[in-house]
Parts: sequence; C-alpha cells; structure tokens
Amino acid sequence: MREITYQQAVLEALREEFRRDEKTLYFGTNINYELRQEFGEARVRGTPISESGFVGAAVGLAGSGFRPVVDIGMATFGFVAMDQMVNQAAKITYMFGGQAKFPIVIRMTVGTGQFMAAQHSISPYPIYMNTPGLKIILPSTPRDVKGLLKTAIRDNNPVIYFEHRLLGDITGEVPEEEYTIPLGLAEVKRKGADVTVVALARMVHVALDAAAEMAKEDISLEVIDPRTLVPLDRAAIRASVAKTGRLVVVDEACATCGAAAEIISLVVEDEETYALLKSHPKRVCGPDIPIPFSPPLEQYVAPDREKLILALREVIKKSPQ
Amino acid sequence: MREITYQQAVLEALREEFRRDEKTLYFGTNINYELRQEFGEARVRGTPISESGFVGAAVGLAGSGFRPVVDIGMATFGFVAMDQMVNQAAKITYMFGGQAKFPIVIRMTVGTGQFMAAQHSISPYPIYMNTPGLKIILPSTPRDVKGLLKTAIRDNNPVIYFEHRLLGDITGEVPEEEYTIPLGLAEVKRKGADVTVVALARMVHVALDAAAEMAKEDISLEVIDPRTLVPLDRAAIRASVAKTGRLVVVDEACATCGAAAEIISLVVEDEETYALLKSHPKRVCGPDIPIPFSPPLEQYVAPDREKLILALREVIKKSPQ
Amino acid sequence: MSITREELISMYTKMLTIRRFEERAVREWASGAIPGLIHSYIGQEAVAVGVCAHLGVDDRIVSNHRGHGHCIAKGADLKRMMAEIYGKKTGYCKGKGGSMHIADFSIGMLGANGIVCAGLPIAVGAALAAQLESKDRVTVVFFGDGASNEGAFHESLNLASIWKLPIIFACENNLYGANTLIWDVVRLSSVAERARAYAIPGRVVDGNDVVEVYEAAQEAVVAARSGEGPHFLEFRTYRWRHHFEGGYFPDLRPKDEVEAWKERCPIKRFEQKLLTNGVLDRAGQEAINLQVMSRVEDAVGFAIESPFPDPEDALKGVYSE
Amino acid sequence: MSITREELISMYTKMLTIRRFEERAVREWASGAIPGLIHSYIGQEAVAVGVCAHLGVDDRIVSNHRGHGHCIAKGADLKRMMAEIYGKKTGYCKGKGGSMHIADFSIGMLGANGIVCAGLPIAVGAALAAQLESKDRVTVVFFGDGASNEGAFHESLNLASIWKLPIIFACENNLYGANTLIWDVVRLSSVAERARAYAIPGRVVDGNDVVEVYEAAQEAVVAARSGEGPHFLEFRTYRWRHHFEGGYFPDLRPKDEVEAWKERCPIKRFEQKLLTNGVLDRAGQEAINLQVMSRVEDAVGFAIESPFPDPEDALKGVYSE
Ligand SMILES: Cc1ncc(C[n+]2csc(CCOP(=O)(O)OP(=O)(O)O)c2C)c(N)n1
Ligand SMILES: Cc1ncc(C[n+]2csc(CCOP(=O)(O)OP(=O)(O)O)c2C)c(N)n1
Ligand SMILES: [Mg+2]
Ligand SMILES: [Mg+2]
Repeated sequence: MREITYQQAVLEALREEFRRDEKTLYFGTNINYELRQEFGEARVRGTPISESGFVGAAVGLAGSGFRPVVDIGMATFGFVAMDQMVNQAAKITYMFGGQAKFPIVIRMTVGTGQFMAAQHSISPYPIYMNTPGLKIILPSTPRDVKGLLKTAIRDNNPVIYFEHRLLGDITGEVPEEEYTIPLGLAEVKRKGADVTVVALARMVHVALDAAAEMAKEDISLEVIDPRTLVPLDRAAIRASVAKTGRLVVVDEACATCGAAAEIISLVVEDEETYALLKSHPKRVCGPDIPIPFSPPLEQYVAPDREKLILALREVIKKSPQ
Repeated sequence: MREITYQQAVLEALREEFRRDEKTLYFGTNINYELRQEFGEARVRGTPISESGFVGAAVGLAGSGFRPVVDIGMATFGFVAMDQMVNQAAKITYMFGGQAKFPIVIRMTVGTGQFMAAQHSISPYPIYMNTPGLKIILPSTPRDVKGLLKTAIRDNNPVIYFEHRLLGDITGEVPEEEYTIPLGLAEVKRKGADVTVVALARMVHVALDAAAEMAKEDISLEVIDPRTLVPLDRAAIRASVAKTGRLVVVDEACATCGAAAEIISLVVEDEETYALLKSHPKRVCGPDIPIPFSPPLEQYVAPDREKLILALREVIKKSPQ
Repeated sequence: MSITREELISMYTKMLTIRRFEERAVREWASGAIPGLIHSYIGQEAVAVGVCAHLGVDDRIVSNHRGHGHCIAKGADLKRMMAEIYGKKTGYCKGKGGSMHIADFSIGMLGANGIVCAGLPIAVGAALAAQLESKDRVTVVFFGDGASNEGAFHESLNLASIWKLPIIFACENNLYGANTLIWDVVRLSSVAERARAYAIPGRVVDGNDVVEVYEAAQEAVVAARSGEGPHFLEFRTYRWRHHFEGGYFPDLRPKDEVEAWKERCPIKRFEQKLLTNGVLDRAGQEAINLQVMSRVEDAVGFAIESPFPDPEDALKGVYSE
Repeated sequence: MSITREELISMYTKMLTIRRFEERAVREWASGAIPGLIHSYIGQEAVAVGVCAHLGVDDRIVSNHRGHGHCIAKGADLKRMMAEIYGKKTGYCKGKGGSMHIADFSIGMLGANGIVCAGLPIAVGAALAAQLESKDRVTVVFFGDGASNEGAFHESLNLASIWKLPIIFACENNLYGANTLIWDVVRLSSVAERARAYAIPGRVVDGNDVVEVYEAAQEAVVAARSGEGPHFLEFRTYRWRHHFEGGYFPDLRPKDEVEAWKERCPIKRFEQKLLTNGVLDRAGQEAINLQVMSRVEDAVGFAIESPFPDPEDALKGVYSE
C-alpha cells in the first residue's frame, strides 16, 4: 500500500469531504493554503485573532445547516474560546431538546517535543472528556487520522480533533480508496498476552517501540489505541485486560483526572475484569506541572520507552534477565 | 459550640482575613455588600461583566503585591475567563522561574439542585484538577469552609474555591476563636470499618446519611472528605482503604475523567493498597450529560443516598436483611 | 405612521401577549409551580415586537437569558413555551432547557442563552450562513447593555463588520446588568457609540416607543437585506421587575426610577396612540386583551396538564444521530 | 528636540543593543543552538526604546510573544535573557520559560506572554495596584495589531477607562498578525480609533521614528502619572523577519513592502539624525556599536557556558511557598 504522511492524510480527508459536501467550511487565524486554493476564500476563510468569536460563529453556522471545521491551532489557544465549546457547542443539542444538529469539527494541536514551553504545550483532552456533549478523536497514524477525520466531518455533533504536534511528519500506509473509521472503535495496534498497554496519540508509537523491546525478553504486550476518547471503546479495553490480566496506560497529558485515570477506573470498577487482574494497574503520564521550556526539562517530563518499560516491569514483577 | 451557616462562615473568613491583611481585595459582577460596607468601594469592587478582564486583572494585582479574591459566581461563567486561569494564573509562577508570587482566590459555585439547567449547573473541578499550578478547595461544612478559605487567602498561589450552591444555608459548629485548616488534609467525617466512602462537597452529607442508614444493618462506613482536591490527601485515602478493603467514591460531577476516577486510580495503582482490596472499587457520579432543567430529570441524575447504597451493596455483596 | 393598521394591531397584540404571558409566568413562579429562574421581559415589550415585525420565518434571531419576549415576538407557540418553562415533556426542549433556553429552530429562533453575550458569536455564524447561501435572510441578536462589556461583543461586532454580514445588533439598554448601572461600567453616553469602533452604523432609539423601534429596525433590516452589512441599534428601555424572580440579592435600583419608567409603559403609550388615532377603540382593545388572556390561559393549562418527562429521558439526546 | 544628549545616546545605544541581540539570537537559532520559538523584534526597536525611556524601575511593563526588545528597553540583563533563551539554569526563568516568557519582576518587567492579548488584563491589574497604592507608577502594555481583535482587548480598555487607571496601551501595529494584514481584519483606518469606544485618548505615531515615539509616550506617561487615566498609542512599524524564526508556514508579505520598510530602518534613521545634529560622530557611533557587540557577545558566551538545569528541576517550582 502507498505510504503518505499524517499531514497529507489530513489534507486528503479534508479535500475529500469538502468535495463531497459543499456545506463544509474551514476557518482559523492561520489558513490552510492548499485547501483555499481548491475551495476558495468564502469556504476557506482567514479570521482575526478572535477565537471566541469564530468558534461561536461555527456554532451558529452549524445550527444553520453548515459543517464548519475550525482550526484553533495549539490547544492552549482554545482556552479563550472555552465558553463556546463547553457551554454552547457541547450543551445546546441536549438543552434545546434535539431541535437542531451542530456538526462542528474543532482542530487543536497537543503535546510536547518542540520546546515551546507551558503556553504552547498542553494536552488538555481530559478537560474536554469531562465536558459531556463533545466527541473527541486523537488519531496516532496517517491511516487513522484520515478515516476518523472524515467520520468526524460527517458526524452531526461537535467533535474535537486533537493532533499531536510531532505526528505531522510520520508516514504510514493509507488506502487509496475511500474509507472511514467509526468513532468509538479502539484498535489493537499489536496483539499480545502479558500486559495490556493502552496508549494515546504519540505514545502509541512509544508503546510499540517498548513492545518490540520487551519481545526480546519474551514479554508480550498488547498495545491498544483507543483512537477516539469520546466515545471510548470500553469493551475493547476491558476485553484485553481480561485476557492479559495487567494494565498500563501511557499518556503524555498530566496524570491528575486524566484519560489514564478514566481508563484505569473503567477497568477496575468492572467486577468481572477486576476479578481477572493479576496485578495493580499503572499510569505512565506526564507529571502535574506546566510544561517547561528547556530541552533537558521537557524531555524529562514526557513519558518515553524507558519509563514505560519500568512501569511494565513493576506490574509484571519480572526483572530483565 | 455555636452554630452558624456556611454562608456566615464564608463571610467571617473574608472579614477576618481582610482585617488582617490590607492587601486583600474582592471583586466580581455581583458584589458582596456586607464586605463593601466594612472595607469600602476601593477594596470591594463591582466589575463590568468582563470575567476575562477582571480575572486577568487579579493576576496582575497579585503579581504586584495584592491578594485578590475574585467572585465569578456560577462555575459556568468561569469558562469565558479560562485562559487567564489555565494559561496565566496556573502557569506563570513556574514559567517565570518563581520570580513572583500569585496569591489569588477565585470563587465559583457548583452543583445541581436549583433547576437552573446546563448553563448554570456544572461541577467542573476535574477540569481544574487537570490544570497543574492551581490549588483547589471544596469545603462541605461551615467549619471547613471558614478554615480553608482563610488558608486559601493566605496562600501564595492561585486557589480555586468551589462552593456547592446548596450548602450556603446549612448550619454547623464553628469555633469562635481564630483557626485555619491546612490545604491537603482530608478529614474522616465518620469512622468505620467496612467500606471507605470518599465523598465530595454536598455528597459528604449524602454519605453521612447513607452511613447512618447502613449502620442499622451493622455495615460500617468510613466517610472521608478530601476537602481540598489539590493538593489531594492521597495518604489518608489509601490508609482508609487499606483498613476497610473497599472503596466507593461519590461525586456529583460527571464521571469521565472526574475526581472519582483520580481517587480510584491513586488507590489501585498503589501496590500495597491494591493488595488489601477486598472488592472492586466503584464510582457513584453524575452521568456524562449536560444538566437538564426539569425537576424529575435533574433529580434523576444527581447521586443520592439510594444510589450510593446500591453501589455499597455491590461492593459489600450483601443484600438487605 | 406609515404602518398599516393590520400591522399596528398585530404589534399591539404581540406586546400585550408578552405582557400577559410574563405576568402569568411570574405568578406561577411565585406559587412554586415553575422551577428555576425566570428573567421577566415586562417593560421591554416594544423592543422585541418592533424589531421582529420586520422578520419573516426565514430570518433568524438569537436571544439571551431574558428571552420570553423575543420568542413570542418571533412567533413561538405559547403552549410549548409555557410547557418548557414548567419543565414539561411537551415543551420546546422537552423540559431539558427551561426558561433560559427556549428555542424554536423551525421559526428561526436559534435559542435563548444563559451565558451573557454568548449569543453574539452564534448570531454572527447564522448571518454568515445566510450570506454564504446568498439568501436575503437577516439575523437579529438581542442582548443587554451589560453584555456589551464582554469580550465576545467586540469579537462579534468586528467579525460582522469585516465580513459585512446581514446582522442587526439589538442592544436592550435597560440601564442595569443585575444591580450594575451601565454608566458605572461604560464611560460613554451611549452603548451605540461602540459600534463606531467597527465602522458599524449605530443609533439610540426609544425602546419604549414601538413605532420608533419599528422605524429604526426597518431601516436596519432593509440595509442588511440589501447587502449593506451590519447595524447596531441601542434601545433605551427598562425592566420593571427584579433581575430575576426571587433574586437572592436585593434589587437596588431607586424606587422612583422604577416608578418613572412604569409611567412610560410601552404598552400603555402605544395603546393611547392607537386609541387617539382611531386605529383601535375600547371595545377592540378589550377584545384583544380577552383573546390574549385566553391564549395565555390555554398555555398555562397546557403546561399544567402536560406530563413531566420520564426521568430516564435525562440520559437521552446528548448527541444527534 | 527637547531631549538631552545623554538620553539620545542612551536611546540609540538601547536600540542598537536590541538589534544586535536579535541578530545574534536569530543566528544562534539557525545554528540549532537555541531551541523552540523566537519572534524577532528587528525593525520595531524604536517603539520599546522610545516608550521605556520614560519609565523608572518602579514603573511596570507587560509584554507579548515578541518581547526581547521590551525587556532590553526596560533594562533587563542581556546575559540572563540570552541564558533563558538558550534554556539555561542561569536564565531569568531558570530555563523554564524560554524566549516567550522572559520576565524580570525586580525591574518591573512583568513578563512576556505566549497567548495573544493575555497581557492586557494583567497590565490592568498592575495599574490598579499602583492606583490603590497611590503611587505615581505607570504601567505600559505592549501588544500587536492582531491582539486588538481579541475580546480581552475590549475588556481591558474598558476596565482601564472606568477605573481611570495609570496605564498606556502601546499597540505595535506592524501591519500583520502572522500573515494576516490588519486592514483585512479591522475596518478602520487605525487601531487607535478603537480607543474612542472607551473614551480613551488615542493617536497614531510613526513607530520607526524614536523621537516621535519618545514625545508621544512622554505625553501619555505624564498624563497617566498625574491621574488623567489611560492613553492609547498606536505605533506604525514593521517586522523585518518572518513571524517567527523557521516558521512552518511561508511568509506571504510582499517582498517590496518588506524592502521599503527596511529602507525606513528606525536605527539608521535615528543614527542619521544624530550624526547630522552632531550628537554623535562616526567614531562615537563605532564605539557604541563595539561596546554593544561585546555585551551581546558576553551574553551569548554566558549562555553557552551556563549549565542546563537539572532534569529533576522540572518538578520543582510549580507553587510558591
Ligand atoms: C458570562 C456570564 N457572566 C455573568 C452572568 C450572570 N448574569 C446573568 S444576567 C447578568 C446581567 C446581564 O445584564 P444585561 O446584559 O444588561 O441584561 P439584562 O439582564 O439587563 O437584560 C449577569 C451578570 C452570566 N450569565 N454569564
Ligand atoms: C489566543 C492566541 N491565538 C493565536 C495565537 C497564535 N499567534 C501567535 S502570535 C500571532 C499573531 C499576533 O499578531 P500581532 O498581535 O499583530 O503581533 P505581532 O506578531 O505582529 O508582533 C498569533 C495568531 C496565540 N499565541 N494566542
Ligand atoms: Mg441590562
Ligand atoms: Mg502585528
């Protein structure tokens, strides 16, 4: 199969969906020029630096029959538009008794790795997961991002699309033919028997790397990528843990009240799965600190292969031979 | 000991601290008239409906030697000021290398119970717990709120003070003499042996009620009130669960990525405590929905004594006799 | 007056409908039959009615927390409105929204809003939708004087200006936001002056004179329909009652100010004019009043007889299909 | 000119210091020695220097993402600045902030900011602090043309206006926010016109003429100190380089526009004037340049020789004692 980059996959998804449905629109302070070239200034619109204004406009457009895709850029910039996301987009479908649909995709980039410090590095998906009414996708591969973004654009609800900043340039196989991936379906990125590793975004690649490493010691990891955080594929996660009896969640976002806490909770509060646990579950997350600038500091805080392996050894109770 | 209301305790705390330190200030769109009477218009200041502006001003005041207390009113209104809380107040102590202190108290009311619907009923403390750099208090009694609020005002960091809207009128014993309560110290509101119930805000009272009820069946609940969510008294929670072997967390906020998920995770990922568990832990939380208006709907979604008891029976595996 | 007799009678009827509806709602609230919050529109009827007189079912309005009058003026069904306010299943939002969240997308009423100023960006989106569809639909957003101090106000007026949108900013300056006098928080002699900062034509209108409102709105609507871009209208008016029913803080507005404004009752003034001009006679007036009263009575009856939603409905409708 | 010779030389030296510092930083960034983002101030030097010439160490400034020039003009230490930009332990923020977050509270530099417009409310708070202390301290906030479209701009100007604060809004209109031409997103002939919406005196100043900047700022600072309230100054200027170094989107500004502005180099123009007026001769100019170069060189040397922070330092300093 052909290989393309994550970024190219994103562009393909947008192009295909924009051709498919002329009610789609794109806007943000930093416009996508390729998209503008094909679809024109009316549909691919530059905005002033007025996030609250243009996210709110997206809500109004959606309620009036359009399907806006809004590019906020870095997730830290989203906080100035928080009311429109949390109080409006997320709630009004329910609050108005389902009278209207609000199909909106909001793109925000997350993660560390480019030394941009606290106000440009954050992975706030737990904040949005705690906001009922939103859907959330967090794709880790070119194939996933294309399929999920297409589904998100067709979805009749507000969907937040988080993109890890370091994934843009990675390549991967992407089918040439049309496909979509449903929201709420986790993917087993690697089958295994000893420990279930649930990994998010860039951490999927870290987990696969760790799995390859651990395989040398005959330890077999099952790497699960939820791909969408809301809805979250509880069944797949529980099924895997039921099989392996062990769970480690690896996520770059800070630990407290994070996705990892949710994933651990949904596993242990399920009586059957709990009964099959062979060890305590574990989080490998970012610490509860703002992201520091200096490379040695930033590198110290993001989870990596070594930290993951350390945690894995703890739950397996097996030292390297 | 004398009994006063929660609201009176709040006012006492403010009065005492405002007398103690003339750098304290209060502002919000809805001013506290008792406070204004004593401390004047300069220090107790009405604001336009410009939350982002006046929360930001609080950051600037704090960085210039003042100790502002900002009243946002309902927590849903806080989202328009989110950037100043999440990107500024929470991060700049760290980001600037500790050059300046930012003592700010931000008050927001949370919870259901008054049929105000989705845009006036929310309990978003998990969102702020996922924001490193903030401290968070969530007092459940008049005594606690007075002691914690006084500490919060003296703290040199941004502290979010969440007040459940239904607690204002409850009464309780409050010492006449000066006292403070340190942040990060949970309180055992009732000692017990069979199940640890960690309860937040109004749910503390629901849990105590359930404990009284269950006591009739000789089931003994230990009710723990963390009182502050950041820092969270992990040791106290783990110690209690180590003793009882069972954990139920009851919280009105929606479940996903909530405080309850955090509390369950910090218990089960601790190897020693995990080893002492006799049953799977359980959450009793609000569902992942915007809060509905109509009384039967709202009442259906908030956790109550019956839902808590149901969950307790599940972890105890003991039906009513 | 260049207004047809029919139109005059229709406006009078609508104003009276709002008045009677609100009087009744307030009474029902006081009796305990209506839960939650009600922000009464009494005193401001001329604004909604005079503006909406120019709008067809394809035109859109966006409203705020004080929205009953806007709904009625746009043609909403009294029964479904009252049922919603009662929290009944037959209400516009199936009881999920209540007074602050009535919407009727089928008649272009895009919703009341509990967050001050949040409707402005949404209205901008609706106006952009109309522009993109090259329809001559107009969007009107109603908001208070206090809302003009929110950041979203600035962003919305600017977006409307640079995109030349068919939108009318209808500011209902009732002199206060809760207890805050607008001239304490705006250092200008009108809110309309602010429109100049966006090159938007703005003017101040007597909001208690429905004919003046009608004429000013006509000009703005015609301009918007013919592609001339946004207009800003500031309607000077007054709310007769407290900020909301049973407000938990006192109404601090001067008693004589309230009385003076009651003297300038928009309905009485209009009625007088119609009687003087012979458009209406006493008998006709009485007939209209009886008819209005009976419609309001029917609405209350409908609301009371309607069932509450099933509690489990709370869990439905968070997402659209 | 009514400016002393000493002051002129001092301003010239500061402008040159900024230029040389930035040239060097840009070079080091390109070599890979400096991590993260750098937004160069080259071309705008006259603004920071002409304004800060009127400020004492007790006066405060608040800056934005393009903050190096503001720091230097306010008297920050080049070594600690460069060390911070390099991410070193000896930097202003111990390496935690980097280029976008330099602050020096000891000289009243309250911090650069990575969030567009977030500094304005903070500056309002600092100005309120000065007013409450009845000190004649002035606060100046620097921000770009693009920032004037954020909601926080509106809220901040309004707060400053109604509270009559000793603050100067210094808008550096370099015609673009990233690639967005300001006149595409503001429908006025100046940003300063916006100040009228708050009854704040505003004017447009040639930001590439340091003497004009100096004179305009003097008037505003004197007014602020004597209790006349806020002033708004719009400085027309231009950034010579791309939005940030190595920007991941292209610089779309017309080449000839860039060249034309380089012709209007604020330093060259000022130098010419000083040479013509005999304030400076070639030898003196050369001496200053050498001295500046050597200070910048020292700063780079200091930065290079300084140690990185210990990785574990990442976990420290989230809270103040
Ligand atoms: C963002 C936000 N802040 C505060 C509130 C609380 N609040 C509700 S209505 C109101 C006053 C609004 O005044 P105005 O806009 O003049 O409308 P009016 O009530 O006078 O019709 C306030 C402060 C809110 N709902 N949302
Ligand atoms: C809230 C927010 N939105 C977007 C950005 C991304 N961003 C950084 S600088 C910038 C342009 C700022 O333009 P201007 O205010 O004119 O300052 P200049 O860069 O021209 O000095 C943008 C859009 C941001 N940092 N914060
Ligand atoms: Mg008002
Ligand atoms: Mg600019």
